[in-house]
Amino acid sequence: MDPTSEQLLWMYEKMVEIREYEETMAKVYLEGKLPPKIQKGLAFDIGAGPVPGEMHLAAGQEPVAVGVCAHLKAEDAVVGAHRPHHFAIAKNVDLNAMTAEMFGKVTGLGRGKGGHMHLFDPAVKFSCSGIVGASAPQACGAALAAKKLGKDWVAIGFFGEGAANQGAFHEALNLASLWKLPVIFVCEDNKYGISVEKQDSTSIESNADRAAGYGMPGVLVETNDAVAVFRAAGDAVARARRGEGPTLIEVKTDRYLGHFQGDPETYRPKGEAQELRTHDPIPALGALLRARDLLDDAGDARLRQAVSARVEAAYAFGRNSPYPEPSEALLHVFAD
Amino acid sequence: MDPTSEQLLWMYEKMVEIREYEETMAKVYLEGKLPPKIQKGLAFDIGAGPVPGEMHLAAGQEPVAVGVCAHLKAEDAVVGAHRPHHFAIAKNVDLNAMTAEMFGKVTGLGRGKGGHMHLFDPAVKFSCSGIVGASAPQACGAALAAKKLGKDWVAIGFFGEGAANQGAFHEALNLASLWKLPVIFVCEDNKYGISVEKQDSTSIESNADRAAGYGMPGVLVETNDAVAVFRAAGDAVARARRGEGPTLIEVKTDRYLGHFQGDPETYRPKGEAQELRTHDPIPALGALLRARDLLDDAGDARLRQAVSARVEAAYAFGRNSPYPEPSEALLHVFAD
Amino acid sequence: MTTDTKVRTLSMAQAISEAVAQEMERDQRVFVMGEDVGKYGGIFSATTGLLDKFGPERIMDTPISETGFMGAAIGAAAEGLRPISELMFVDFFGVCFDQIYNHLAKNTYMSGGNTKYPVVITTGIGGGYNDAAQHSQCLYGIFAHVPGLKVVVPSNAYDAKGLMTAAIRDDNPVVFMYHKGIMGLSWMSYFEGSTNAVPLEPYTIPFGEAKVVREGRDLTIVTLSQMVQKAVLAADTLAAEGIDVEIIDLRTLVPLDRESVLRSVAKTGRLLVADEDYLSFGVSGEIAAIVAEHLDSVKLKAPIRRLAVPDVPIPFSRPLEQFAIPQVDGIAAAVRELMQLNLN
Amino acid sequence: MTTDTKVRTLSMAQAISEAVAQEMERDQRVFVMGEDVGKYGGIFSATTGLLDKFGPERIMDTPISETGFMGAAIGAAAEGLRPISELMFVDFFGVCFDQIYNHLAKNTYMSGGNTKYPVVITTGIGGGYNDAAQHSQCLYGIFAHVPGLKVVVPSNAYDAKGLMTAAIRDDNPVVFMYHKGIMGLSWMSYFEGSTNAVPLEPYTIPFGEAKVVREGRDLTIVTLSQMVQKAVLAADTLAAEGIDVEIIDLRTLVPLDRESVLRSVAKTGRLLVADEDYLSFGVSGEIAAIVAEHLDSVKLKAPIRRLAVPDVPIPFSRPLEQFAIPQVDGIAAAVRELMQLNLN
Ligand SMILES: Cc1ncc(C[n+]2csc(CCOP(=O)(O)OP(=O)(O)O)c2C)c(N)n1
Ligand SMILES: Cc1ncc(C[n+]2csc(CCOP(=O)(O)OP(=O)(O)O)c2C)c(N)n1
Ligand SMILES: [Mg+2]
Ligand SMILES: [Mg+2]
Repeated sequence: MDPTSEQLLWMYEKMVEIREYEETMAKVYLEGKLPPKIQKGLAFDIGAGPVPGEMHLAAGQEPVAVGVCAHLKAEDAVVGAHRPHHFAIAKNVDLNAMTAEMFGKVTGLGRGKGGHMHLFDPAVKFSCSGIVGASAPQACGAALAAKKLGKDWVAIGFFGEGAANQGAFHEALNLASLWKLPVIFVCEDNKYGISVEKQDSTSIESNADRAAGYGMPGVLVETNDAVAVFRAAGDAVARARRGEGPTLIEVKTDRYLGHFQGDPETYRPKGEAQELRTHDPIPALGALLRARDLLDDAGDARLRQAVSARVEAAYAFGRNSPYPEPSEALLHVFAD
Repeated sequence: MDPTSEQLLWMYEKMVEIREYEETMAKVYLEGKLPPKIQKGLAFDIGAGPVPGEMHLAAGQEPVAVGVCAHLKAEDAVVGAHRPHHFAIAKNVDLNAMTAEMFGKVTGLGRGKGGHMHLFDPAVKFSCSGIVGASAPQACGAALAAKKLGKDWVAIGFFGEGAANQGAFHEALNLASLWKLPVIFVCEDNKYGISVEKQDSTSIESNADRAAGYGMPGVLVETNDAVAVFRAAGDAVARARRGEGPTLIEVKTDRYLGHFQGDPETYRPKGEAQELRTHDPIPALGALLRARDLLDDAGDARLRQAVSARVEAAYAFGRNSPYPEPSEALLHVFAD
Repeated sequence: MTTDTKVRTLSMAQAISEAVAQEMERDQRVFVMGEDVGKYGGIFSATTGLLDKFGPERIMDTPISETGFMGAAIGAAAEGLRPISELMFVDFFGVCFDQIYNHLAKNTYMSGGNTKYPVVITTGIGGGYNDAAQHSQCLYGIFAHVPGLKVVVPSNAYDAKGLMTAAIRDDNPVVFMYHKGIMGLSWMSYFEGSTNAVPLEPYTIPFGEAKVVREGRDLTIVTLSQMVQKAVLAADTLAAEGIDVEIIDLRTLVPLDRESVLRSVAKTGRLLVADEDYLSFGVSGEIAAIVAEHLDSVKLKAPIRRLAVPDVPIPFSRPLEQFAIPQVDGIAAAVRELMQLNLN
Repeated sequence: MTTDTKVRTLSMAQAISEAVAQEMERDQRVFVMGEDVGKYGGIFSATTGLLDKFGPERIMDTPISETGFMGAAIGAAAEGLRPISELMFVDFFGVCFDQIYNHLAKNTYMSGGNTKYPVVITTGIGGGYNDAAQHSQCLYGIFAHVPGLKVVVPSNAYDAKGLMTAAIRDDNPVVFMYHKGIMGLSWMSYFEGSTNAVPLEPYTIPFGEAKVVREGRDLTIVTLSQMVQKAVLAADTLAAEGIDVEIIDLRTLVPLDRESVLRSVAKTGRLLVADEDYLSFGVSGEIAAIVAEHLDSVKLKAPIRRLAVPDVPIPFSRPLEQFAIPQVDGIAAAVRELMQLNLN
């Protein structure tokens, strides 16, 4: 299935938005974390500044998110992992509330309780988790619900190639195939699980080859390209909606940044990230759009302006929103 | 690799021993558990009698244990599951101490603390666990030690087809293949995990087909036959000893009895177990031995007599040994 | 829903499966998942008869994939369904606790109250029938320790039905822990006090209300689950000796009825906690601590005493297991000893 | 082994990796497994420099398969090796606890003492840097509750080295829990009291011996891990106000030095437990209970008080997290309040 012009444009715009959003957050993330203002002897202070805590960015991995989410409706559930922004944005999570959450503000998706690894937007059925591998079983549950409710909804479980060695992956794939659940497992192979290269964590080249062990189709997308992901995901989503069961997709993608912001990346060959950036999928899709006369300089500028406006608005909203009252820490352990 | 005459005879004798041993234990297990001596209203009392608690017997599954263990030395580690007797006996676990353990006696392998699901005999490197799937990672550890110590020892992880859907299976297989560990994973497909048939638990026909997802050979033994298991295991053990890494073997075997003793088996088609018994692998191997002139009636009688003597001695030892002092419950939480 | 008010005697297992059946009839969103919950009817009979009534779409046997199906329960609950998910023995929590305590228990909080997960986890607890170290634990202290789970530990059929009905109707994760030795199974000896009169019509028992099982003047035993039945037998013996024991059945650990504990100990001045979980860092410590925090309003006549499994795994052999798990005689002996102690 | 007695100042991370390196030199059977322990040197620097020294055969990066490699540690230990196995954050215990608590912790017991498992599990604990609900927990109470694991929770570099050396030499499973906020990392603010003088030569600190970090007359704070450093700061403030606080650093939870707690509280008559774990059913309850069991020998001047995470998941937002996790000011305030209370 090939993307329509609208879908191509949507994917491009979303990728631009994800990249710009994360670059904005990367910048504010550093505020207050660097010498000289921090504790003596520290090079970096993870807990300081307006956006404290860990921060996992997805620069380079945008094609996976948009290629899959281009096929989804609000009713389709997405469960992401610890590196969730690209999925969230592609799933149309409320950008203002998401940003406020990352600033720890009361206007955030979780009233500041969750933070960037724990974004919940039930309106578009998005959730994620900081625990590697946890998404796959939960996506099965959403798919099971769709089936029980007689809907043609699908569920997506996103995770990394590192997570594919977690027991939860195996249990979820078996369950999904056994129960013919409308779920698509999407593995982002960005070659690293923190510092550990795939060849040091995974006994085979591609996780797509593990699908056969569960009696489900396994698809390898070999290029970090939104259109290629779109095609693979389109088949899988259609199959799931037809009630024919799950699919496992692995996408070879690239992580341009460290595992988290502040990662010294001493484990990584010098210049690797620089080289990867020469294959940036965003300009590549832009070029395709131009080649198809779907985009010109003016259109690109307009699109980027619109994106910037959204990102800036979200940033301002997050930054300027109030913090929750400290004693709110005691609320919401249980739903009323 | 074909079994020698000695190996054929050894497998036969061990199978006879396992069957007779378990039949002996099945009988004493019922003592004190049936009306009229038990609490009013009960049909069966699991906690009563000289051998209380759960009791999982392996009648029908003997070929798996002997076909694999025929290749092992004392230095090779075996990690079994909740249904461990056939493995233990094939691994030459001290039968007296094992029996005493099942009676809860101080002379038992674990001084009565372990019981039938938790048999530890370090002299022959045997251990097992009541937790489904737990054996596979532990077998990896034994194999890792062999590798680190520069020995040609192998390790076996035994488990059921039900256990193959546990996350631990997946993690262990990946680790074993990644690190090229001398470990053999042996899955007993007895078609049931308690009451749940394989087709209701497993998304593919044979777990052997899961091996490819880890880059290791997967072997399906389609008949419940000691020689067939011997051949498959022989290749795998030799491969492991040569340092070429792990193998996954699935054996189609039969469970003649309930999941545990006392299982009402209402989930099981009537007459199924009876039918399975018409393919009993013990007389089948006996017939092969006779056809090859390795056994005659007199030899069989001698062999059975020797087996009976061992089983009776173990039974007497277990039954007549003293209980530990109650306060021994406080000992051995930590090694001195 | 029936309005019949006939009162029958049910076992705890029957009471639980009746509550599940009635709620499944009442609410199409409720379904059951777990190992051997279908044809087998639940290893401890908590789902007996339900497959015939509701079919395999609503009573689902699962693979032995606890992480898989506990995670699926979370995902399904997020979509508005109301799964009852069985962890056959609580002892197996270690293969799937991440889904339970890091997700099911925390998602509502991490979403600032914007999501809810009406999941009931049913699970069998307890020893006493020689099932050894991996199949005999209580572990309710761990489930109660991590925030975000309600924890229910009934001691009898009447309470079990009312608490199960409340659990299913609750919009939060509830861990419903039934002790195997009070289920009234046909294959395990049980404490007969747990089989009692249970109304046919559905009813709920609110969480966080302990029950005074027996009123007494001299000493308070705070306890739960099967140990309630043991305490009652011990109290009968002690009554004959002139010692008048009050027994508090906590019924739920989260929420915990601190007031009932304090009220009773303030009255008697003596506290014995009787618990089948491991002694240290668990339930018995918490109960003792609650009293120790209120020594201004609760005047103790004696130091607090705790009976629990003395920080050893549950041993297999009968004499060892009987020694490790507090028994009726041990409770009575501890009470007698405690009656001898006097703080000046 | 060196006999140099030079004393340097090390961070806790440096002290831990030095202890590991020295024991690896001393004993070829010791090796390290875990996620990012190699090239990365451990996310919290507990293994920094070790890959260069010992190579990838002894410093092994693992897949993200905690059940797999914790199970492998058990199997390797049974063969006589001495694995150090890192669980990156203790928060992840839920994906692998079965191997830890049902096997590693119980196998020695279930074998009647016939097997031993010299495994050290290292793991990062604690919050304070806004890593939210799945990366900020302490959870030592759970590890201490289940029998069969020794549990070490150092508060400073000197203790960390001696306790780690003892842990590696111990023939039993030891869970070595280092609080991230006292490791002295270059990327996380930390309590400087945790970086202290550490002898170069190997030494051991025996388990089960609490340390009187500060002697005082008026009130005892029983605490552990990072909270020790917070208590010391609070005590400094309080001293200026004329309140003389004694601080007991438990150092190990299993074995637990009950005597030191009782001795100190008998002296001061007032107890505050300061804990970063969840409040209920955990460490703070156990400490309180120990005192409540000894009210005949320990005369209290005031009820016991506990400060801990108030049974909520750790929230992300800074003001919320600061509220949920006890801080220096909170400790001081609790002490002042407790000094006002008097049991007649
Ligand atoms: C169960 C568990 N183990 C370990 C971690 C720590 N951790 C966080 S992210 C990560 C690497 C994940 O790698 P991958 O799945 O490839 O995702 P990526 O970071 O490359 O997007 C690790 C080990 C965790 N969060 N959960
Ligand atoms: C983790 C875990 N889940 C569930 C159980 C309960 N249980 C014990 S044996 C068993 C069935 C195992 O089936 P299989 O692996 O096929 O072995 P079999 O009993 O057929 O030999 C189950 C579910 C357990 N012991 N451990
Ligand atoms: Mg990755
Ligand atoms: Mg089976």
